[in-house]
Amino acid sequence: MKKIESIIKPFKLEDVKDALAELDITGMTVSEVKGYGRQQGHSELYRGAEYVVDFLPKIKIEVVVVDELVDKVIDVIVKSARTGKIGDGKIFVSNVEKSVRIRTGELDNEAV
Amino acid sequence: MKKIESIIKPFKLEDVKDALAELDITGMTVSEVKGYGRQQGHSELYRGAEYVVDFLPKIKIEVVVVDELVDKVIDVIVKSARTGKIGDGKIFVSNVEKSVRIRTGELDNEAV
Amino acid sequence: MKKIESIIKPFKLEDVKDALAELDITGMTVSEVKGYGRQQGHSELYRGAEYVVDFLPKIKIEVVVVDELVDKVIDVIVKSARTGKIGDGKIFVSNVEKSVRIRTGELDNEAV
Amino acid sequence: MGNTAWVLTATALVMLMTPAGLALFYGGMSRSKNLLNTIAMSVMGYVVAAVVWVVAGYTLAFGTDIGGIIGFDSLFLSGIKVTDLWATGSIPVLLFVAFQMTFAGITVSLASGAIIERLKFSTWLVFAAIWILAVYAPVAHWVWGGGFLSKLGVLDFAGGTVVHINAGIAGLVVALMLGRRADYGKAMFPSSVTLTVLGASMLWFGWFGFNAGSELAADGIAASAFLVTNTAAAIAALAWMTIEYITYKKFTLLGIASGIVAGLVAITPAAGFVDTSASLIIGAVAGIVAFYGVNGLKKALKYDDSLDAFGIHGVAGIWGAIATGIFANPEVNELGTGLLYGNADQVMIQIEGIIVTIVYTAIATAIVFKIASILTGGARVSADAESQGLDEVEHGEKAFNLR
Amino acid sequence: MGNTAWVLTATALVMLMTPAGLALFYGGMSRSKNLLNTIAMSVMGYVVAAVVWVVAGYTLAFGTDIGGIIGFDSLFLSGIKVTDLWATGSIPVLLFVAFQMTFAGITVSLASGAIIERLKFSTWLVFAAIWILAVYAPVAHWVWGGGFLSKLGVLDFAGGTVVHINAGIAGLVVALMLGRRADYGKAMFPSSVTLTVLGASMLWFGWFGFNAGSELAADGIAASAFLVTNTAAAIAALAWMTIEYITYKKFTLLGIASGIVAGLVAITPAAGFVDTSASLIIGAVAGIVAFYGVNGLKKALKYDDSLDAFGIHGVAGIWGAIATGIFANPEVNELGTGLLYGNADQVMIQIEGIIVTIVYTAIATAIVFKIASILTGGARVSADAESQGLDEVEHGEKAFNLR
Amino acid sequence: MGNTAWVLTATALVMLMTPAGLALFYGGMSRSKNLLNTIAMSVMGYVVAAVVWVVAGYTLAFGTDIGGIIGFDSLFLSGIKVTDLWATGSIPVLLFVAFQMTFAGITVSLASGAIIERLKFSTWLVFAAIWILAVYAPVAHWVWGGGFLSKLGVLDFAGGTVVHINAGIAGLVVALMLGRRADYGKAMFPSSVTLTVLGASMLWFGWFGFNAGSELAADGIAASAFLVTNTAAAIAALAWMTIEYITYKKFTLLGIASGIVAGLVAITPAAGFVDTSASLIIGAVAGIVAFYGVNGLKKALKYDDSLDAFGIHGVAGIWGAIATGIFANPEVNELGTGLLYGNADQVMIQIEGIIVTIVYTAIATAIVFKIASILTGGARVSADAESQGLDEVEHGEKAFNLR
Ligand SMILES: Nc1ncnc2c1ncn2[C@@H]1O[C@H](COP(=O)(O)OP(=O)(O)O)[C@@H](O)[C@H]1O
Ligand SMILES: Nc1ncnc2c1ncn2[C@@H]1O[C@H](COP(=O)(O)OP(=O)(O)O)[C@@H](O)[C@H]1O
Ligand SMILES: Nc1ncnc2c1ncn2[C@@H]1O[C@H](COP(=O)(O)OP(=O)(O)O)[C@@H](O)[C@H]1O
Repeated sequence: MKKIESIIKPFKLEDVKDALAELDITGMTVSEVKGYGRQQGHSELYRGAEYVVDFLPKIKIEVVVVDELVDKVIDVIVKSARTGKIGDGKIFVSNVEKSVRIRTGELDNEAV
Repeated sequence: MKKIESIIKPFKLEDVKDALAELDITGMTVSEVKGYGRQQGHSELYRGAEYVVDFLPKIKIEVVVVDELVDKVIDVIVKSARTGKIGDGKIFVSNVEKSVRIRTGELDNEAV
Repeated sequence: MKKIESIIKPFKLEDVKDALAELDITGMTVSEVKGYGRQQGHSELYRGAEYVVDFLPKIKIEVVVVDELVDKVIDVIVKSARTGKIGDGKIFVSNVEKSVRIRTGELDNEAV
Repeated sequence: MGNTAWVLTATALVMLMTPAGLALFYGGMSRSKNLLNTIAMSVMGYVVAAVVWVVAGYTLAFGTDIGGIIGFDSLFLSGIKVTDLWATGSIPVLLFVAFQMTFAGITVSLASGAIIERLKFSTWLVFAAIWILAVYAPVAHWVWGGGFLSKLGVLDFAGGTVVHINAGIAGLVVALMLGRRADYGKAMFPSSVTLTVLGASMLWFGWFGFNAGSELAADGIAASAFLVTNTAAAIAALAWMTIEYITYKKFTLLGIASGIVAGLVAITPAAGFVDTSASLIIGAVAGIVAFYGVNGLKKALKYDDSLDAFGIHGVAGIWGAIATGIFANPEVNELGTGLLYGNADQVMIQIEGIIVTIVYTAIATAIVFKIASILTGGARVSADAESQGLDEVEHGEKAFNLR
Repeated sequence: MGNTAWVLTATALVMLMTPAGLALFYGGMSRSKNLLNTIAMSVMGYVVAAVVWVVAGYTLAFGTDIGGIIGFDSLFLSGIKVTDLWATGSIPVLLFVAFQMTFAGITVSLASGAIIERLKFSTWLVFAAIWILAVYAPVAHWVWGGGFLSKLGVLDFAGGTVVHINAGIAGLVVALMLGRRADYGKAMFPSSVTLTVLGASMLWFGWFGFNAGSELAADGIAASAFLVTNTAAAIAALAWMTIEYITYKKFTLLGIASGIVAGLVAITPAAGFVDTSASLIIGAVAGIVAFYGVNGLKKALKYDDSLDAFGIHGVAGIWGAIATGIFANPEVNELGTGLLYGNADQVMIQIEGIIVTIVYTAIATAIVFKIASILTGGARVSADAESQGLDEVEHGEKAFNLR
Repeated sequence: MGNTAWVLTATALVMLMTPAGLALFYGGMSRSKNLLNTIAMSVMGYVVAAVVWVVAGYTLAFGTDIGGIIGFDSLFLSGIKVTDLWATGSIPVLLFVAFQMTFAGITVSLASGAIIERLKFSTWLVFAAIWILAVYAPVAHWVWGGGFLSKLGVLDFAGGTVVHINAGIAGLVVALMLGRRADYGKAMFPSSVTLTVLGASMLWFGWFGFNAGSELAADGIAASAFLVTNTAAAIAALAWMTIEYITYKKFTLLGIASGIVAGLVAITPAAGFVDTSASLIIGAVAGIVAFYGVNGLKKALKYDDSLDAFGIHGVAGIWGAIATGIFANPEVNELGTGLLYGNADQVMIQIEGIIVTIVYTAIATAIVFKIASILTGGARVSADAESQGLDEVEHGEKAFNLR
């Protein structure tokens, strides 16, 4: 199994989720993160001083899938998350050695 | 070393933490995430429209342990996090190649 | 490519970010987490009861880099995040098999 | 002196309604990325009105009548002495100026609810200034300043027509001109129902100044207006909550808060004219019609009256104006006799007042908005700004930075 | 007219206490998943009371006395004219109706603090309506409406017995009947101490209307009641803070806010009867006894009076009622003479008043709650709902949606 | 009675300013880890003042004059009867005591804005108590209690000198003695601009009590003071917003809120003396000078007046005191004639008053702070505590626990 971790723009979450759901991906885990990258942060004002906020709000989606699905999933995420503007984000894939479904104790491919 | 990543129901955090502490696990990192899975989201009302909120609040626990402990830790998490109802969550195990304790510079097994 | 995941004290974030930027690391992803470790939590009062809060606020920095940079990055993070007091945090390194830049579709080393 | 004491208090209460009550009521309903912008529209609506009012607004509304259409004495309140008294209530004229200012302030701010999350802030500032002079002041003159609607016999104790219908229509017109938000129809969760409820409670509190203060005296009519205000708000909250519970099986706080406001709106024109029993009916109906204003009308017609300025203020305001014509009880106040007490004409007069206001406000608001839009180089923010949120783009700030 | 001006204001101030002050004070102490539900109990407590009061509550409490037990004239306030004056203060009777309504509203809402995070909302609505009629109205009648306790000579200037002991006991009884929360004893952190402190400040503000307004006149006694209210609140905050600091080495804001409220509660029955020096003692003792009410009594007896409705309002209310019997100074107000000024009996009379209220309220509340529970198919939410939080389950909303 | 009604109300309004208005205004500007601590300074500033005032503060400020320097009659208000009347306005003396108490409370709390996020809470409590007696009471005596500045003819209608210059200077002195925060110069984002704006709106609301209440009567001058207060606040907000927009291209809410407060500060000494046109000028200039007080002066001199107690209250307070000398219009109030109406001396008298206050306050505050610091074993928290945040370290609490 592989874990596909994507950092995307927050307002793209719904689109990506819908696209994944169409692939019959039934599970994913999402968190709010802050990203630092080529996309420049905005500046905030505070009592006459201007501070650049380097970190931009992003969403991280983690989805663990069986090996065969990896390329399809990446493809779908790239398509649904792309705006073509800087800051669209990245996808990182890593290996997962074991999965367990807590409720049933099912293992590995049964559990993703 | 392995990283054991568990997605659990929020109100189970204390139980899981206590159970891990009994195993002499002295470190873990926890974050608030949102989960999409078989468990159905609830709906929220807003000015006469009903919106299904697909994502449910979950807690992610990350704990890095030496290889020998992996099975024990999984076992303990499954036991302490299970309610038997849908949405109990998952555990994913992956490999960690290197660990460093920032304070001392200790490495690997010394550092988890 | 490797993913370097560091758990650090929140007020060290700026220092670490600046140190990484000097290495020409142009991307990282940051999240707010809670850490449980040797560093003891504080206690909060509520209506005449004192509760120990085991979890302390920490920051997790994730940065994916090409293999050659790993040691340098670890070194820089350790230096910039260290206070010498308990609770400074940990660094975990794991393997990343694939990277994609969503905007351009660039892959792997091009994409980190 | 007792009257002055009460109207001083009432003025402070009404003032609180806009930059605190309404700002939170509306702000809490906006998305968190637009929370400050929404608050800023209420706050600056009041601020702009406060300045414009003493410069010219007051004299247009309450200066010497010119042909029933408009008033005028002089700019900058010049000529009003500290010792001058207003005939009703014998309160200082300067106090009357201040009291009426707070009404102008809330009216323009109410309209902002229809158009949040997409309007340029500079456009708002310019719009507010012109609208007070070109729309609010004339309508106030017609109804309260000795203009033709008051001569016609329109009853509007504390502003059903002048304030709520006026604001509701203005909001609707601008919402139509501005178009819908890009995310219209998607789930857009309110940043904080907590703040909305707090805002509604502060509005309720201030509304005692609004309605009971409009008597300009500390007397039995003020007391009666106070009591019916309270009763109508309460029963409207119950009505909205109940009908929503029947529909959706939830007791939403947003519904409760909206019901409170709908009840307050509907009782406003009637406050000094009706008795407690009438207030129970007026309030209950207000909760129901506004519920359908928000849940039915808006959905059917698909305009984006974002926070229901029209759905609540317009709809409940129209109901309240008509209800005043039905329930005005001469035993409460000899100045008003409604249908139930033998004066069938009053309902028609009320409807005339409503129609005149709707027509004039709709046309004049459209013109004013067009002008404001031209003066500020277009009224709508860019699509990017809308997606990022106006707090960042227009104000460079965040509503909350909590660890 | 000056009296009417002041009581109009005072009524508005007391109104603000419930849907804003108390709602935030209590809401901030609940867990974030129950924040809206806790606010809703205060808001709807007031709303239900507002309707029930004009329908029947007022006449039961202040209508023509029937055997010292209850009052009655007519339903729906019919028969009260706009020009009718209430003897004390010569304010309009309708204003007296409104002023007293706000007291009924806060009393029932205060009780909700004992039972948050586990009660069905429908049960709350039904309970509130019946309780106003069956418990609040009679007790108010006995003490203020010419009933047997007033004939006995019980002193209760602004509601120590009628409001605070009454609410505290009612809360305790329902808390016992409802049982503890599932998480009782675990760490349950308040959603927002910030909101709690804001709520306490608004309560303090409104309490000036409560205590100084109860004089029904703008005179020296009102001024004195105002000043001692302020002083007692302040010193009680200092007392609670100090004793808590000694115990836990922290200056908690929750303690400061609780101390303020405890001081306000204790001075309530005494406000128009005692001088400044007495208020310093009454307030300081209130801070200390309420601290132990919350930190000692509750822990010892292990009931789940969640937000300390009894621990603060019950305990400080009893102390205040007794203190009134001790410190009432005839130089302040000839209507009250306490132990220190030679009238030893007054303390006993006060204790009688306390006991009567406790006994009646306890029994009657239990019956009312049982009825409400039956009418709504059980009073307690399911274990699942309790764990999910009532905001989602009962209201379908979230308190805050911040990015 | 009408006067008493109004001053009762005004006192309640001013009270709300400190533990609610100022607490939120300041609290929202602090970082979230210090939000509760910042609120606590305002709340406890008021609490400490409330106690100290009735014990000794009032008599020092308003007791029988001793050589123009200080007053004294007796401690604990003993000797003041419920029926005693204050000459101005014939309101009960006890009401005057309460009204003046609220001024003492806000003054010391205002100073806290300069020194947040690093002061030990115990030091604050001790400082506040001594400062009221040693700094506030004498200055109040000089200007309002028959002391030498009033004999000199200094005009200060509602507290430009006594409250705002006094607080601004005290804050600045303590900020200098305490040193800068460790993070000085770094980005320190406000926890909640939302709360700050709400606080500013509540301050504005309360300020009507402050300024129009200071007339101690419900008359034309009170009405005029009310209106100019409103106008000055509004135009100052516009002025600050505009100049900030020109500089940074953003309409910050923090700027709008700060402008409101600057306008209110500047109009305070002038409120009962000037006409509406003058208020437009006073307010507009206040917005501009305070903008530079905050954006220029502080940056140039590099002191850490954290929330601009001096930058806003000191700077706008000085401008307001001078402006009173320029614009005081005898047609508004015969007690004040300024430069524009032929009395050139008044400006010099005003400046004398300013200088005396600055010098005395600076020296006396330094001594008081040194004493408070010694009594509490050092005034500054440890570096660790500063980095963790004072909410946790001093209060053991968190401002918000939202899911
Ligand atoms: N090397 C990296 N490691 C971890 N996260 C990264 C890395 N590079 C980019 N990111 C994440 O991806 C987001 C988008 O990257 P950015 O460089 O702004 O735009 P783009 O991917 O379009 O070039 C960043 O905000 C950050 O969260
Ligand atoms: N393939 C997956 N990848 C990542 N997270 C997952 C995956 N499947 C499930 N999860 C997480 O586990 C949670 C529980 O899963 P769910 O399907 O609701 O219940 P159950 O595990 O009991 O069948 C989800 O809310 C989600 O956070
Ligand atoms: N085995 C582990 N797995 C995951 N996170 C860990 C582990 N050990 C420590 N951490 C994280 O590192 C933080 C610091 O660890 P701690 O033991 O407190 O101090 P130190 O690293 O200085 O000994 C913890 O709060 C936790 O977030």
